[in-house]
Amino acid sequence: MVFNSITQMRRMPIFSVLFLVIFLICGIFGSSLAPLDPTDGDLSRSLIPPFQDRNYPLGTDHLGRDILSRIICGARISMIVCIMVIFFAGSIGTVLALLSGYIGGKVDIIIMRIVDTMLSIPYMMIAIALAAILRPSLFNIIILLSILGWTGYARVIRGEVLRIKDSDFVKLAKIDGCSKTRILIHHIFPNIVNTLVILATLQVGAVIIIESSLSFLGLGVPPPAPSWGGMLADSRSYISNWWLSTFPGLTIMATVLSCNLLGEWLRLQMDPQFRQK
Amino acid sequence: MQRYILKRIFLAFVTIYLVTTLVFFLARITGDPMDLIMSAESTQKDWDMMRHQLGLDKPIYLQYTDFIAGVFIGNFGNSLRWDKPCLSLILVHLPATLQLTICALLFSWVFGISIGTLSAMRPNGLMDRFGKIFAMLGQSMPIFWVGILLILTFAVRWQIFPTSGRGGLLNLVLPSITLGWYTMASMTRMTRSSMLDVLDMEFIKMTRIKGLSEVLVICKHAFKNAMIPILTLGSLQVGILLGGSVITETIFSWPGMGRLMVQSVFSRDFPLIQACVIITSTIFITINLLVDITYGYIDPRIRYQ
Amino acid sequence: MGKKLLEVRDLKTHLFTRRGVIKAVDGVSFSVDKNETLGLVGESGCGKTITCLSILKLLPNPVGQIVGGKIIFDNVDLLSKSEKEMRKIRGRRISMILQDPMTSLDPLFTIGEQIAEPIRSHQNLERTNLRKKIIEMLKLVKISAPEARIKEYPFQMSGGMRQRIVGAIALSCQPDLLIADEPTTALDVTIQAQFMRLLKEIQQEFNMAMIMITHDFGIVAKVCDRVAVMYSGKIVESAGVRDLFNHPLHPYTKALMGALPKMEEDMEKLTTIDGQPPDLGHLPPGCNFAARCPEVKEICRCDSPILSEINDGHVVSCLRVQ
Amino acid sequence: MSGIILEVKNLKKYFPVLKGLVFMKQIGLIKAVDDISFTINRGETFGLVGESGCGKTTTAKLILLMEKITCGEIVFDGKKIDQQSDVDLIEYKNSVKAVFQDPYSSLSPRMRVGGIIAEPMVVSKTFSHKEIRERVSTLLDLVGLHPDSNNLYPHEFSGGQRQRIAVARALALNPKLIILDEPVSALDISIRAQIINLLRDLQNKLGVTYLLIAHDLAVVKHMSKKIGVMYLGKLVEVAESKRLYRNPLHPYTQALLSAALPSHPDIRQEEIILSGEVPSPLNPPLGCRFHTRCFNAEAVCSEEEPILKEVEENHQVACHLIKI
Repeated sequence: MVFNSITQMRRMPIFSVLFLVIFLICGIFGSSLAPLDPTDGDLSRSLIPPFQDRNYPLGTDHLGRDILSRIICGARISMIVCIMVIFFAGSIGTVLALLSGYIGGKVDIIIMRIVDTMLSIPYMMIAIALAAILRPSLFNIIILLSILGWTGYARVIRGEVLRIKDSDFVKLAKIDGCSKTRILIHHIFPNIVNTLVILATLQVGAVIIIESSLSFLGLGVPPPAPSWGGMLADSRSYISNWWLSTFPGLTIMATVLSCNLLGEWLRLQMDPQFRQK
Repeated sequence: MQRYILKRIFLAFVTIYLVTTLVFFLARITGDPMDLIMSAESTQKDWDMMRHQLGLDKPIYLQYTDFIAGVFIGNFGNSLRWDKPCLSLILVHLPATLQLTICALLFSWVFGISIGTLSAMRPNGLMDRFGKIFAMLGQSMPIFWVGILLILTFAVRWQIFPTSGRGGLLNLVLPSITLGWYTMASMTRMTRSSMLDVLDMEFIKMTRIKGLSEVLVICKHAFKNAMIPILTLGSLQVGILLGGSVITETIFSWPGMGRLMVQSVFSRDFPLIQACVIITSTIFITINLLVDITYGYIDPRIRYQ
Repeated sequence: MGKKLLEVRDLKTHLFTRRGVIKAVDGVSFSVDKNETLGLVGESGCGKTITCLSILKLLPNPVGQIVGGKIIFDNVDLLSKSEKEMRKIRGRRISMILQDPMTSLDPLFTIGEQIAEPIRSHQNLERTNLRKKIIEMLKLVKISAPEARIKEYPFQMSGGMRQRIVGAIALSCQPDLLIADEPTTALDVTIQAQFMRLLKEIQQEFNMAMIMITHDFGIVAKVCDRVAVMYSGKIVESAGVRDLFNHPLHPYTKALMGALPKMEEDMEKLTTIDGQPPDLGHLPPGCNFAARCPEVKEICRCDSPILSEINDGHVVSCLRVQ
Repeated sequence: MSGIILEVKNLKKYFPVLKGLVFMKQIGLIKAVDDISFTINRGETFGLVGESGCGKTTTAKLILLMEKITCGEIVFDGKKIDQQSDVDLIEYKNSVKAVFQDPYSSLSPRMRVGGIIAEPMVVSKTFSHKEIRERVSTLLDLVGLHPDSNNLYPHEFSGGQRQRIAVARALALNPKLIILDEPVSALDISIRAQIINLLRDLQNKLGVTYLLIAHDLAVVKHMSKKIGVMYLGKLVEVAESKRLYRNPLHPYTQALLSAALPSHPDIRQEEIILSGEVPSPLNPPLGCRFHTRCFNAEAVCSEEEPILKEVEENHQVACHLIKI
């Protein structure tokens, strides 16, 4: 990542970055930051509305658990899933895209056919089917989302590789006798890093939404571990107690929004079309 | 043009075949499907019987050919829970899902395209700012939360619309908005950006030099050219909507295929899950095929290829 | 000299971008007589295209704004016209040909339809007459088999043919003024000659005035009657074409002419202009060319020169010459 | 020094045209370069002119071994280039370099200028780090850039400066031949002159040979000693540049020269306006390829293909109507 000057930093979405930092802190230190034990329920204090009891600023759920603490601790699952999925999906997708785009021929046809096939199955359907086969657990959710997530990288980065492969500087490198590996490492890879970063940032939002959707359907990380989607799923039976759904929903939205805004900003900064002119 | 259509149809069939294969192997790659089907307390005898009944005692290649042959004639096997052919079960639930999906699609297209176009006509204007915020928010809200919020305000608090179930037109409103919410946001963005791209092109400048009215410039030239990326996104959105219908139908107790799928997941109804995935994919692929053919009618470069 | 058709007086067009205000056109004045061809010469980014888009009031919205000056066309100030009135002028009285024939036609409509559009919006013609008119236009730009070509799409044609179609569109309502924005830079040499010849013929037939935007003095020498040389948003020199070629006065004009390799003579070295054109967002005081000028004096760095007439019709903006 | 450095003999490049739904089948050949031969003298510039699609860029690609040669041979410095022998090939590749048209696409945006210029030396593995560093600053000086440019990225430079960097890179291994493919046509006039002067100075200083490919006749004439004119994959005329300008023999060359723009309004040369456009290289016309547009074509022109023959010293033409 290279920022040309301070002026480019100017329009950085401060609030998004701030919120994501808080999200990361909650994800890492969640259990020690949370004021109360997120799994500790007490039916005698169930369904306390928010802003009434000082001990439960955002109220309690139907089992009497503190919503604020559950939200703070729920960040961990989302964070772990995001980081791992981005890592796995990103690496698989990038490697396959480089192979596909640079080698071309049969390798390209096979990889792109797999990508097309994966993309022909509606995303949520395949996620649910896989979740059913794999049975819910944190590890399996990561595997599942990685299997699904790499195709996006593969498609976009392959396109980039093809574009770069065709550019004059790669032709000149070939004339100068650079080996294929050298061209891949020194010429092609550095030029797709920007795209990779943008895709990763934009994927965070998608992963959080899918993960919470699966939790919502009861196919995500199993209870009692607090997860944002799971909290919303619980709230359905107590729909008139608005705080049960509103706070976790707002949290998900804020996190995804921050990632999308950051991704959008990065895209504007790094898009070669914007920069070269 | 005929060659182009034939090629597309051929490719669609290849993709459907590959999807079927993928589903078959994904179901088996992670272990024995029997583990999913049988509960912990069943006896060895139950296992063997079930295995034979499902044909899982045959060698894998025979299972595969049987499966493919079955899919080809529309035989997905029997549902374990309802003990009826999967296909007829799905056909019963399909209309409800299609009704919901089409309504959601219409909702998201009508609003998405009009807001996006208006935004692109005056970049950074009032409408554009509103459209941007709207699209950003829309893309950040998980649809199940949108559904809950809508129920909370319009069904519980104000009681304008019913909370759940299928019935009259009123029942359709909240689920359609819920399902179409995300796609509307992405459609707004896509329309805006592809309109902006097109409006930046030289031939649009040329139409203005000709002295054409702004309505003609936008509606005739810009819109037709922007249609291609919009259609591409639109066909991809059908996939998002079909997937999203699972969640929407769960929230609103909508008696469609999505709910059938969730039920079959919880009752470990293995053949039905397979059938659901293959049928939705086939619908999705068919729609992509139709969109591909539409390109030919919009773009002469494809038509005369 | 004929009657003045277009007069641009002290035109200022600024671009309001995120990085600041760019003075793309900064006090430009020139005029075009009836039947005359004016060459507007300069390097990329000197503001020649923005000047012409200002005349048509087709600046990128909302970035480009005309902030001052007058554009008098046929005794009326175009800047006082409403958008609706401007629409009646565009395509009918003033028309324009863009640089790249590959992108200036809409790929999704037949060329017949694209030629029909300006005719339809400016003239009331019934169907058969419209068709006749389109075929007539195609014949005018020397497209063979026009009846068959009507139904074809731009992608089925070569660059030279497309540019002739663009010409047919621009000329379809017999405009009084045609602005040609580097119409031949994207074309091959022999096709370029074909197109230039065609433009000249049509100009004579229609009694049309023309503004030829170009960076090439060769084109100026071939087709223009008068020339205005632009540098960083200002006109630095303007004269009749022979006058300018025989006695270039501004150091920029001289350098630019020396920088072109010539077919007719053998030269050892080309004159070069050191450095780069200035950033129009942050112009230094004094003459814009001072930093690159081979004949620069102390005064050039602090005082801005103004355009002043040296000979009959030969104006120059240089402190040294004045 | 004199003598021939590069000889191209009967060079051909045909691209197959494929069509088919699943199984591709060949339906024709595009004869991009069809049997051309020429020689380039050491230390001189050979200019190749022609309109787009005439095969001049394909010729350059063949000499740079970027495309497989269909037929014909390249003799460099007295040695026939055999695409099989690795040792020869490396030596050939080190002595033939290129500069392309687009200064934006020819420098990797993620590499520092120093790295870009040094790359050929790094790849050849015959230089130490210190040598490379010294050579890079020598080269930067040679092309007129500040030595500190070393650490900057390409986007910090303008088009003309980028083209200087590209030239420096091409010079890194002291090549004998540099192929200049439209080196100035993407640049502004004032910058164009800078680069043209630079290239000429470098030739005088280093004795390097150029193969200049361009469509701008004035530039080619200014830079080259000898010029070859191409039309639709064929060389139609080869001559010394002054002679070609004064006495063009092939009708296509005559039309090309007459279409070139004058440098003064008082120069009014006779205008030959060719009708029509260049035919497609897939199914080129039989006989002389130019006969469909030629203004004095005769019956023989559409029947028999003319061959390139010497009509006077250092002047070859492929036209039936030129009698020796």
